[in-house]
Amino acid sequence: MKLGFSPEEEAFRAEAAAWLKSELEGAFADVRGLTSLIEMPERRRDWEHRLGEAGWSCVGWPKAYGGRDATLAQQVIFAEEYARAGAPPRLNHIGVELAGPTILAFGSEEQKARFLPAIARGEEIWCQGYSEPGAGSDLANVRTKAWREGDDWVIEGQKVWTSLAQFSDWIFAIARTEDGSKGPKGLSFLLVPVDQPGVTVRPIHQITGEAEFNETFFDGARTHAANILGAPGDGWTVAMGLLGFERGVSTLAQQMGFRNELDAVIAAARANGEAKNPLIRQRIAKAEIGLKLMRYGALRMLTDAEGGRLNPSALTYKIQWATWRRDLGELAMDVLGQAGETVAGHEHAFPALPNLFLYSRADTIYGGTNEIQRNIIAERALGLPREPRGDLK
Amino acid sequence: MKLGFSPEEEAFRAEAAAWLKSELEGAFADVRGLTSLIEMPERRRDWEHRLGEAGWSCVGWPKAYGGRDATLAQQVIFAEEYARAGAPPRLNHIGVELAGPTILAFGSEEQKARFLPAIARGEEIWCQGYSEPGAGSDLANVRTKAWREGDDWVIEGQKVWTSLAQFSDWIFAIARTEDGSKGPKGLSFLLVPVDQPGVTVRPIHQITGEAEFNETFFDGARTHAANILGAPGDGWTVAMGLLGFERGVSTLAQQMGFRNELDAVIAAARANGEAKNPLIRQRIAKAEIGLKLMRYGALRMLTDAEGGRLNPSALTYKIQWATWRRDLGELAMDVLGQAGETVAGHEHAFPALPNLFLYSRADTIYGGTNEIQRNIIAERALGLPREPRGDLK
Amino acid sequence: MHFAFTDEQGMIAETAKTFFAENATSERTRTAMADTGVDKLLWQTFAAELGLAGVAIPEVLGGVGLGMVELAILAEEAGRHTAALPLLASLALAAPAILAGGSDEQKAHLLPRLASGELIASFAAVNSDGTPGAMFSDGTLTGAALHVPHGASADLFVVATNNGVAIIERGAPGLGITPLTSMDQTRPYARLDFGGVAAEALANPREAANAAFTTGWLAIAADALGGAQACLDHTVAYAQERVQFGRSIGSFQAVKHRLADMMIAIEQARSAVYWAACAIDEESDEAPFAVHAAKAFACDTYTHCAGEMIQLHGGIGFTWEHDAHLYFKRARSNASLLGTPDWHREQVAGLAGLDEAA
Amino acid sequence: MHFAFTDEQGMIAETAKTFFAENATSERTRTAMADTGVDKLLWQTFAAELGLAGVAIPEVLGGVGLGMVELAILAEEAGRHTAALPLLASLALAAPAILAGGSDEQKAHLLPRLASGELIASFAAVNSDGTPGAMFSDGTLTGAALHVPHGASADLFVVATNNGVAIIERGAPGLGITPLTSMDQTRPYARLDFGGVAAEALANPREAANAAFTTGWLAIAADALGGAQACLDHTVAYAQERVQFGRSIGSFQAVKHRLADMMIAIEQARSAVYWAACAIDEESDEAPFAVHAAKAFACDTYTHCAGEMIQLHGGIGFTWEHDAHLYFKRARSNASLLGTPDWHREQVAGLAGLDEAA
Repeated sequence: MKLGFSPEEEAFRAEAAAWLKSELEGAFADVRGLTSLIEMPERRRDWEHRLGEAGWSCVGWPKAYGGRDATLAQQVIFAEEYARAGAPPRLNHIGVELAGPTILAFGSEEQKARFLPAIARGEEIWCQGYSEPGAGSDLANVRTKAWREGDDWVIEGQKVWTSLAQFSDWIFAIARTEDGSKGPKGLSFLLVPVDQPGVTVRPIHQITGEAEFNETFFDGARTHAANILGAPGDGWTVAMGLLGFERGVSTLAQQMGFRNELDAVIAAARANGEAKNPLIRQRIAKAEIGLKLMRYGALRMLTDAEGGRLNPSALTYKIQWATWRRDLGELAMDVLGQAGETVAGHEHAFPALPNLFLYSRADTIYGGTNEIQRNIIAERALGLPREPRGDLK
Repeated sequence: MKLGFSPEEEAFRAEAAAWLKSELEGAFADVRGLTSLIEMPERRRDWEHRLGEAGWSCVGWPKAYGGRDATLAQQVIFAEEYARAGAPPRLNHIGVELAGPTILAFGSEEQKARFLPAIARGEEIWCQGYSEPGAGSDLANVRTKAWREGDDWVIEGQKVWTSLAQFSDWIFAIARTEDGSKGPKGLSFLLVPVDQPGVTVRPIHQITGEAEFNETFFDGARTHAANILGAPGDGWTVAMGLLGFERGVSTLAQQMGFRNELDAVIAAARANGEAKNPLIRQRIAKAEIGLKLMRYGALRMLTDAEGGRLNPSALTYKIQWATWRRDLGELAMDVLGQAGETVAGHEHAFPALPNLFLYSRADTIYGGTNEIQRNIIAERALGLPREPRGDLK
Repeated sequence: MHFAFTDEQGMIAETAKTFFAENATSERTRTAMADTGVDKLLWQTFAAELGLAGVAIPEVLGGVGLGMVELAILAEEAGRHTAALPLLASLALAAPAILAGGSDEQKAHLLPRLASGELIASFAAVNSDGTPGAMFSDGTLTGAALHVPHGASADLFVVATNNGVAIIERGAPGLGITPLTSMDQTRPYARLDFGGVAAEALANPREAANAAFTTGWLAIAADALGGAQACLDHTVAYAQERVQFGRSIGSFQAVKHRLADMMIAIEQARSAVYWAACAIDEESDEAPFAVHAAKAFACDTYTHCAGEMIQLHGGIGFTWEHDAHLYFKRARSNASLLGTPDWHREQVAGLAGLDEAA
Repeated sequence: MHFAFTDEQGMIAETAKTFFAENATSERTRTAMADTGVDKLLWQTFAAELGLAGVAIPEVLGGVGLGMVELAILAEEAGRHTAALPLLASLALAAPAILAGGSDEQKAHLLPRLASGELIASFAAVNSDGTPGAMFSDGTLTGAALHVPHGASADLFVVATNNGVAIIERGAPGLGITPLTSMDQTRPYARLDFGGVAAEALANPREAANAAFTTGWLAIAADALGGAQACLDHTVAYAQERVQFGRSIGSFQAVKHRLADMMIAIEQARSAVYWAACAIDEESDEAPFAVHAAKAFACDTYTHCAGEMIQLHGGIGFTWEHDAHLYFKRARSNASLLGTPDWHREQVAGLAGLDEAA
């Protein structure tokens, strides 16, 4: 066991830090410290380009597809430095962290060559079409349909919670391609261009007042027959593989964002004297500990993954961070007191911490609710009996 | 709505308080302040006699059976004064609070005349035979069998968690009297004398080191054919009725015991300075509030019951007090610190508060675990679907 | 001892239940939220037609002459629908302050107009809630009050400072009123700036402040009780109807148990609220303990239940269109307004004798 | 960066796992509990035959020369079986104190005998844990230490006072040792009374105390991790086998979810313990934070899991015959020994900069 980094790795850190600093104090100073996922989309698209140009967009990918073949330690280091530098959330995080790795794992050579470099260069932004109105946590209950017409797949149906679809060029969607199939069978994993008449994106207003999520309607939408990952009917396998990628190195970048949020809570507590309140101190200490344990949990998981072992504790990561962040939102409001509940400015535009309080309620829901996560842990990691499926529609 | 008592009721209070004081500062000074359920059984049997003699044993019962026809308010008042005076836990609490009310509700006139006065006079102590080794929370899964032979019922089987059986004269037991019956059908509610060759009581040592609970073995045990409550096969109905009696006025007496325990925690905190610890203060405040809310919850429930209405919140009472007391045990240890974990005396004889910490782990298990209580609340009060029964043995 | 509604109280509860269910609809609440946070028609009906704004004001002063139990019943039912009414500000804070601390003239002048709904009043406790504070001296009020509930809609303000309790009217020279965008838009805050406002003193400032706090805490607790019960009711209904994995989600034991936990807490909150209401009405020694307990426990229960409501509704509960966030945000503002649950528990700790010598 | 066992560490873990599973049986633990709280045969095998008592003592001093990761591995596996061994007292408290703070002579004299198991040592931190305290002055120790783990079995004591760190042997004139009936009989406490005992000072008291606390906190955390994991493992096995209502209780979703919550906490505790072990070994700046975090988090996890073990076993888990109470009681003693979780979190709060100016 070893937690430190080698001198070579520290040299890599210095290189990454220097590049990030020069960009974020230079041409991209305007997006430094941005935390919103939806503000300044154009400038963040520029930032995706710049990262791609300099080879920092997808450091763990093969060089052939625009990555830099970074080792696990280097990926960890880059994630740390990226956040430390105050670089903005990746506009294309779904492309970089979900679509890309899935294409890398399941795509043909042609698909890799077609899609990966475009992601790495920041040219094509992606979003994800999984959930449907009737099937929030129940991925097997997909009703969106697709069928072949000539050289195209034609798609009909509706997806929901398609985060960032309003900025995206491509959506990957699970659709039922086998008529009359049920559950996980007969599904396919399609890659679909967003900018076409058959695709409509309609924002969903959240309890924050903002609209990061969307409903996406497929109404005779088309994509070329080649844009399917795996064979027709393999959609479930590909989708389940993708769920694994949600727990990659990107978790570390995410944690650095959490670090900034916790720092803001601490700063607020110091400013208004709540830092002296023993009850608040305990809760801040718990948040500090929880954040560190997420970090070291991720490093354990990544070390094992590099050695080809799946650490079953990886199954606990989603519920950990979601619950941690929801608790942080509550803590933030308790630190701010009534001041956190009002703002003198324009409607619904709450500052970062009150917004976190509201937004974080979604963290324990999307990407598999806490309840689904506990089922998964109990059934897959602990070997307990599966919940029986019912036969209600 | 009115929480206060009338002048007549206050006069009743004065009478009860005076009698209790004279006895507990006089002939029964040695059992005053006793908290253990199993210490000094002979003296506590004397105390049962004395209560009966003076008409204070079962104040809510009809005078004809040894009670004093007390109103609800009077019962509340007596329960409060009983505990305030430091009177000991009732050795016959199962007789007074469970067996008696069940016989009153389901017994024939002959049975009432035979059994109730003997309970009220403190002459016959009762215990309860419900749980079995294979059927902890699953009352319908009873395997103890009984059948008629001549004028007797003959009983074969085993009960577990028979609290106070070692001091008891009678046990009420659920047995399967219909061969081949399953679940709640074919059960009968039998009243069985303990002192006979066919009944063996074996103590179960608890995590406290004490043995309050027992296993009770029926090996050709006999009781007269008349000693059945309801008809053969009605056992489930009678047993379910009995569960309702667990939430009567006796809850108020129980709460006064809790009051004494919480006072002991507060005294310990004041003595060792933990009363100044803001974290401990919050927890003590929560305990104080929880205790008051149990009291007023019980008064709401009793008022409704007096008016012939079942308040569905009555279903929440068991889990409330059990969880409250378990939390109090943890709080007690956190207040005492390491001092609570050692004792200079003889083995396992921990003082009241550390003993509470250990003993209270049983509160959330016996009489229906917290999990069973939540099922009951969800299904009966909220109308949610029942848990499906499986077909494993 | 009779811890259940009297027949008259039962009728008031039924009336209030029906009234709010029919009128305090989500649609009307949302219209008010987008405006001033007051559903004016609802307020008009509540105060003028039903005469309920004077529930705890004596009949000789134009009210109904009932007590805290009846006030709690109204607040509970309003809370059940997150009604956009100045019930807390006007009925439960300003009116009791004037009733307890005003001179006969002040009472006669103001209370009938509060009871009729002609005037809306609000209340600001300055200094005690961590605001920059205000001074009331020589009939002049200076300083600021940062979070005045329904402050932008009020015609009259009762301002409690360390030096006394003052009454000022909306148009008073030197009074600045800044509406604030508030997380809970059903009870928005305003900031008041007192630039040397000439103000009238209440005769008994201590009585006035005590009455305002006591009644306000109770009303918030009752609002929280009604809100929490609504969260449970809506979530039970959804759990019975929503199907996932071929089953109603209410058939999943983990969901059932969490709904049971909500009910357990709510039933305790109900005991707390009506215990506190009775204790105030009966002038019991337990009243201060009971009111602190009710405010702390009911607000925690509401916070818990509103969070569970969002969680157990899944994605739909996170949308603006669904009402879950109205409850969630009102639960937050109930908890932080006039003392957090932690603060109220700290008061209970003191009352429980923790500061006495060993 | 490689946050997984090396091959050598994996082998140590396997050895320890097998050793404790085969030898630290419930039966032997209970025999030791009824006696002194030390399974002497187990200790003999552990120390003399396997040589593991010297895990973190340098080879030149008779030890194995490994570090905190390896010590944590042993403590975790011992904790998994609530082994009745003076592992904490001797290996994780006394030995590190002497190693860090002793003179060369003291180290050469004592550490080989601790490593071989010839001597059992214990450690008492006086004054810092709220005991009446002790004074060490002019080579003489007076006062008392109230809760010395495995104190009645120890041959040697390291006593840390505000005035220095002293070593005293069991037979020293003036030393009173009172065995105490302890809730956790696998690690019973003794009271030490120092009636003017002549004692030898350790050369570097501050280093000695720091090393003892740091290693002791880590070892308790690792013991808690192993214990919590055992609670989960036993409860999962029971949930799969126990049938109620015609179903294995592990098929009830509420049970499943609570077992999942145990695993979530345990995996975090595992990260905490080995992060802390590495941080100490690598002399990272994070080490103090990590050790406080590990002690607080792992002990809370153990408390939680041991409580759930009893609850989910139902009545049988409440009996003396079942092992659940061994875990439950050791969880309690782990939590309160050398600083409660609240105290350790308060240290974390300080390290997180809460006391810095705004």
